[in-house]
Amino acid sequence: MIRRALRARLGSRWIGPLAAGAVALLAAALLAAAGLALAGYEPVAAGRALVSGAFGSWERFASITLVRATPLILTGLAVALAFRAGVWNIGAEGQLYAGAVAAVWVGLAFPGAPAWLLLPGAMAAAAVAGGLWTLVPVGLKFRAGVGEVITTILMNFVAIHTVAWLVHGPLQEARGVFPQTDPVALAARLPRLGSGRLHAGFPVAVVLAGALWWLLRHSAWGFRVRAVGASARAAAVSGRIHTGRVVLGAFLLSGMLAGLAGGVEVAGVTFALYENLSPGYGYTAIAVALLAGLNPVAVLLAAGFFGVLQAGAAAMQRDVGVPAVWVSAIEALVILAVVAADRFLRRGVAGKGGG
Amino acid sequence: MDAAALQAFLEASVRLGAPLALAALGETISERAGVINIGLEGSIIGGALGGALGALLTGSPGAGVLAGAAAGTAIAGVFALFAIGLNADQIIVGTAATLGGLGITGVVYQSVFGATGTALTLPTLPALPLPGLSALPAVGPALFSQAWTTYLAYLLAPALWYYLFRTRWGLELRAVGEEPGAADAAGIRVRRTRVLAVLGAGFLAGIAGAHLALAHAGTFAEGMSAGRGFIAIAVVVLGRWNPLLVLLASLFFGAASALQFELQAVFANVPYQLLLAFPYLLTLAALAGWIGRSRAPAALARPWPPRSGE
Amino acid sequence: FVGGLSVGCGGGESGPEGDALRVALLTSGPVSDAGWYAGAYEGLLLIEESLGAQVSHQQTRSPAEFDEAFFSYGSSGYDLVFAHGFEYQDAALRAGEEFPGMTIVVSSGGRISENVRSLIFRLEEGSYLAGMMAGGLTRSKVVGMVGGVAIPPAQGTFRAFEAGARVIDPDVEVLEAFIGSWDDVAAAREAAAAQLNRGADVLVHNTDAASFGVFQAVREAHGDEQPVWAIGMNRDQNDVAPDVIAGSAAIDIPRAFLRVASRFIAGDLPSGAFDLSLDEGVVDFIVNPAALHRIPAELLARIDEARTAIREGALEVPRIRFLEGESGTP
Amino acid sequence: MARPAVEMRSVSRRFGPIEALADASLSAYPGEVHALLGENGAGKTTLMRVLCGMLRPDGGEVLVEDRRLPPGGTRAAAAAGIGMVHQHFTLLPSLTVAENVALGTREGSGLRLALDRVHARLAELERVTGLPVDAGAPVAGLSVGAKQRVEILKALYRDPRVLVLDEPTTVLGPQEVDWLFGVLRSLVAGGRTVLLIGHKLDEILRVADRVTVLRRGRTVLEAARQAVDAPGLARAMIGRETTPAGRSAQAVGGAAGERVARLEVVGVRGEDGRMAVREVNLEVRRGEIVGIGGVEGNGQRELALVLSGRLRPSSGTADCPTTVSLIPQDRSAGGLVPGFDLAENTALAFHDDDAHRRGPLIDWAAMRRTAQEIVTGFDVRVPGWRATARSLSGGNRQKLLVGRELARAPDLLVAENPMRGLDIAAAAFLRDKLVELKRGNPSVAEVGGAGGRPAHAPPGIVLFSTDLDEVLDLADRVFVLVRGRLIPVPEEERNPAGMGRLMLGSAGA
Ligand SMILES: Nc1ncnc2c1ncn2[C@@H]1O[C@H](COP(=O)(O)OP(=O)(O)OP(=O)(O)O)[C@@H](O)[C@H]1O
Ligand SMILES: Nc1ncnc2c1ncn2[C@@H]1O[C@H](COP(=O)(O)OP(=O)(O)OP(=O)(O)O)[C@@H](O)[C@H]1O
Ligand SMILES: [Mg+2]
Ligand SMILES: [Mg+2]
Repeated sequence: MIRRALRARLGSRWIGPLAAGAVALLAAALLAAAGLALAGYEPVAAGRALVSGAFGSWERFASITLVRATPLILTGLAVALAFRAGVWNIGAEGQLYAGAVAAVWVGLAFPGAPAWLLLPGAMAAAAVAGGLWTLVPVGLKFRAGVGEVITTILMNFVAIHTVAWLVHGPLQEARGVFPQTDPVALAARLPRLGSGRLHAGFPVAVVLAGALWWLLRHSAWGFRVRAVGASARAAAVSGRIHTGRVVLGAFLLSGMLAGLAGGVEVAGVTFALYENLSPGYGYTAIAVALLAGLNPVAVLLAAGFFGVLQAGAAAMQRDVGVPAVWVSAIEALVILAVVAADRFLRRGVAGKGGG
Repeated sequence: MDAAALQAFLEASVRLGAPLALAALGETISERAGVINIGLEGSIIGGALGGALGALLTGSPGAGVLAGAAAGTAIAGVFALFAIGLNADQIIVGTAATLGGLGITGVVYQSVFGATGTALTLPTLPALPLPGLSALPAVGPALFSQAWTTYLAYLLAPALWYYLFRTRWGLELRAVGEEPGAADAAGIRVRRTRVLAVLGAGFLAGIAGAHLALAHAGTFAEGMSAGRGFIAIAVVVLGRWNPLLVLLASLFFGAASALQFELQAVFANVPYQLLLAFPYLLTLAALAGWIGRSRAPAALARPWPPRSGE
Repeated sequence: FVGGLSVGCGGGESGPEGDALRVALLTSGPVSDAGWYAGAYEGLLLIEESLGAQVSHQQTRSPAEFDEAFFSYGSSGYDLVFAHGFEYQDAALRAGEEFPGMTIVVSSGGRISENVRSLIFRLEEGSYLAGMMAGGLTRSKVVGMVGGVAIPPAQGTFRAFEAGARVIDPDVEVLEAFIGSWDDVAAAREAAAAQLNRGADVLVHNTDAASFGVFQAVREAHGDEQPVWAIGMNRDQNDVAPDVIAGSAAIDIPRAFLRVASRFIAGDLPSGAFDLSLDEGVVDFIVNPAALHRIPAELLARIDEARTAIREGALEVPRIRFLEGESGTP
Repeated sequence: MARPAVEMRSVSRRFGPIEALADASLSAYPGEVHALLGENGAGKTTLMRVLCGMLRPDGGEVLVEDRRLPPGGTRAAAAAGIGMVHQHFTLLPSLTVAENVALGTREGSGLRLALDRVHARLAELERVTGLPVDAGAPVAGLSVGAKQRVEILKALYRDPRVLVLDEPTTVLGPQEVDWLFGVLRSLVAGGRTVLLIGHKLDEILRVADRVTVLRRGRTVLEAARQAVDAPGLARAMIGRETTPAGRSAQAVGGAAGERVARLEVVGVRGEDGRMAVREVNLEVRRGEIVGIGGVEGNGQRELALVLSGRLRPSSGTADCPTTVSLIPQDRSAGGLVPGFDLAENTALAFHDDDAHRRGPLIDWAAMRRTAQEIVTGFDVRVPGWRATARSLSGGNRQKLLVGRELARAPDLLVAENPMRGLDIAAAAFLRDKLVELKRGNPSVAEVGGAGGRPAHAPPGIVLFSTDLDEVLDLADRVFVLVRGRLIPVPEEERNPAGMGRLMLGSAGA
């Protein structure tokens, strides 16, 4: 009793969990270091490469880490929005591809158009295409009662193979040789910010994250989305919410955000459409969104975390020669450590037990 | 299609469907207990490498299957530790398990066989024709002249069905997946049930991986699971969390994939990329025509005990 | 925080010898594939060993990482970057402009510039000979080809293979399938099984790790009365399945890389594109010694004849030209 | 007296800042029905959840037959012979009744689930207790009352030494309550112990041998039945003198106004696909209370949903006003979102109301004000302003929900058992509110802020209740709902016996 009161006064409710969280991260670092050392790599150098690869200089941070984070922010927002509405959209990957196709198509089809028209046009097309790609899951959900988890997974595979066909067929570069499209018109590319590779897609993603956060929190629409996600039954019984409409809207908008991610990726980074355009952004996005607790602003941090991890891991390959397979294993370890730390913290703060 | 072609097509369907079935049956149990393990892919690839190494070391593919099962279980164990032990989010931990499984198997493979890998030829699981049954026309050789791991899938489906719907343990497991609170109130050990279900799923996913390496490919290659873990999760939904239907759904997906290869041979001028999309489109069409709604276990992906304040 | 860490960055000062040649390799698949990427990595190690170069490798996972990798190597002062696949070509052109001091060699690249070169392996020549072998071995008069992704270099080897088979037997039917992946073993196995089932009795592949699936299918279909053959590609795969492989159309990638690096040091790396072919010994068709006794001597003789003809330029093997500006390209 | 079967000694338990139990003690003896009483939020449920191992107490100890129970384990509690019927359901909707009953028992201890044994024993229980159950039916399709019967059977099935029932009677009809009390008496006659929670004092006092009263987490009274009476208990619970419950104003009578809702030959299909409501004709006018009595599961849910415009009828026509308040039957999935805080739960009803928004944005300040008005107006005991609905006690959830729905200033109010789970004071308060509301008293309509409607236009009220006394006390016009048919109760039958006859008569028809 007394100890309890004392501890509460000293605020040590934070200290225990913080320590546990730190221990989790430290354990992961030690484990990774031990593994690397065993395999004959320099663990300290690897750690340094990891950090400097992500943060080494402002230019590096902007050109690599933030560029990597951008599609994860947009797809992370897509997933967060859908999950908030109780829509299990696992299909951000496919929707991203749909968006990329549309953006590239616009960027190629109107070479003479001015930038103020072409770029927004391409981005809008990307968003619309991403939204349209959800229509099959939406239709099956509403008409046949098929859950979206399976349909969106299947549509991802369909998207990937369709893109493969497009770059071998209708959208193939004019020479008809390689499986890729021609680069899009300059007017369809996102402007660069500063001297590095950072493009305007990043601030757009940040603004969208803020906007989505604000809308979810303050707008009637956002409230309806949250209510339907938290309890569709209670929302319906309140008599003020059309759950079907809310679900439909959130699904489409989620698809649009993911589509925009694809558009931004081609307009800001690759400039052409390729097979394997996405290294699984749409799947990583699920982890991003959940790590962020489905909070759009926290999605920025979670996406940044993955951006840092991947940028740093690539540097570990280049500078220390740690093979890519190690990199995946270490990424997994870091994710687990962060999750564990997060659990310790929350558990501690919420108070033990709790029914 | 003539008889020989039909038979070959059926054989391919079963070959492609069997590993899916093994993994999906395990996932069915796990999901029925309320745990979605998208780290299944990690257990499959772990099983493939475990199977390969086990078979190489002992020279016996049977021992390889056991080693594969152990590897799959180990990866599922890490998942269980975080997702159930620490109550962390199942999807995030599953993502890490997939990433980690692919990474660790690569690390082990490269430590054993060198950075540039090796052309591995493994002792394979022989086909065991079942006397009598394998002589049936067309379906006989396809269904009943396979490696024993395939028969394991056949046997598991009804066994798991019986377990789920006819035994006390199965009832308790379903209760844990539907209403962990109610299950707890009834004195059922929710976490223990979930951990066991996840480990069982990892065990079967490991066998699925070992089957890929030892009964299907005769080799190990990095990333050879090629997304089958995710397909298996979709197959569980297609099979409505019912082991018998899950087996059928796996074979259905196997058949759709096998048909795709036949179609490439027949329609040489249809772009092959579109044919590759065919199994997925066919599955979507099947779902559209699949009458009636199916419902996931109510507590799927919900941690227990519920996190307060979230 | 960011500033404090920048010391470790870039690897710019981490090079022990400031003037050592710095060579990097980019692959878009794992170098443990015992195939296309492994060959490149071996080449990189050979360069390190023979030329004392400082080397680095990165496996990229998506087009977005291409620019980033070039950017990283360019900004840390690498001299020579092998980008092992056509997919790098656009990013290479961009990086070439940004880092004029860096030379980029794109394997099978289709575009070139001042400091972006294309290294073209004329695997078609080996594949043509492999096709002859297939045409001579087939009894069913059906041969099959299992590809990963239909990219021009892969399609080129298939066209040459077809031509080679028809030289021996004009009536040979040729089947073709792609699995959409370079390393899905199971898919390759089923694609091969489907072709065997349609009567093919000699199969060639152009995949990577997935080739084991083709060999496995062939091995299972193989019978002593009804022999079924496989043909290896990209590397000498003869000892992977000695019982069923007739031979391999192979590229000696390490040797090619070493040659490029040596000429780069010597300063006489040809501008634009350069082919490495049968003539340089970089590409060849290697008959499997273990199968030699089962192959008709007269077939072997015809293959040798053709090899000489190709070397001497008397025989031109069909190929797909993918270099921009090259005659005969679209 | 013999040694107690259950002894709880100064148990304490906090939820964050809330001290749910401060110093709660309780002794219950073999052979007695022991009533546990207290206001909403007093800690009754928490104390019982500690007893059956679902909650770990912060302090104090629990003894069962003189043996200390290890804290926080449902299995140990069950092994010690404690069974509980929870305030909310703990049934699995997708399972059948028999499977639910078998869950967690050692029935068919081997591999096979001996469902036939369960069926047999259920049939036996059915015979002994006189309670019909369909052992093979899936629970999802059962009415709330039937679910409660299953919960009770499930507890009885385990043959507990100590049976805890947390407000079991709220969803039972009068005959079922009599039946339940009969069963409880026969249990204690066999030497068992029953712990019973409830808010209707006269009902509880009918069956209890001893009572314990909790106030704000502390035991304030423990006495034998003979030593207490209802007013004394109420005083102990509240801690001060109270007005006796109910009858503060004559409810029935007054001028009915314009028509606000009309149903014409309405039929509604239930979730199981069968017709739950048949050929119902009904008109509701402003300023009247239409009372609909009947046993749970006769179509109340569906009829309420249709009346309130939440569900389209399968046949016939329904004319409903735009603003309809609904207090649904199914509290556990009905009106509140468990994870939302007070303002958010208020916003479910008001987020698109003009007074609570600025353009497309929600005016959260206004929303919090409304939430505050509801909380003060209905005396909802909340742990804090950010408290989620989940953290409220059962009765306080109900108060929040009722308060919100009344605050909408509706044209029509549809309420299913609105008094359920409310303590005496709250129930009396709500009764008065309903009467005021129908009289068009502005003080009630004000709660919702500017509804945009003249505050004096009273709504029409449709009150569904399983409590016939409640209906008779409040309703201007009375109906019974039997198997989906709405039967008007003529003036001469306006008494419990008459209504009971009507319900039976039509059931036979
Ligand atoms: N899980 C929880 N988290 C936070 N607070 C809780 C929780 N459960 C109960 N409480 C709080 O503890 C107090 C006692 O609740 P309890 O449910 O025991 O009351 P009760 O006597 O059963 O009331 P009722 O008659 O309304 O059912 C209430 O103030 C409630 O808000
Ligand atoms: N009025 C209501 N509206 C919505 N959900 C409710 C309501 N009442 C109960 N619930 C649900 O019941 C579940 C069980 O509540 P909890 O676990 O807090 O038990 P409890 O505190 O014993 O309940 P109670 O307070 O009713 O005694 C909650 O999670 C919530 O979903
Ligand atoms: Mg209670
Ligand atoms: Mg309570």
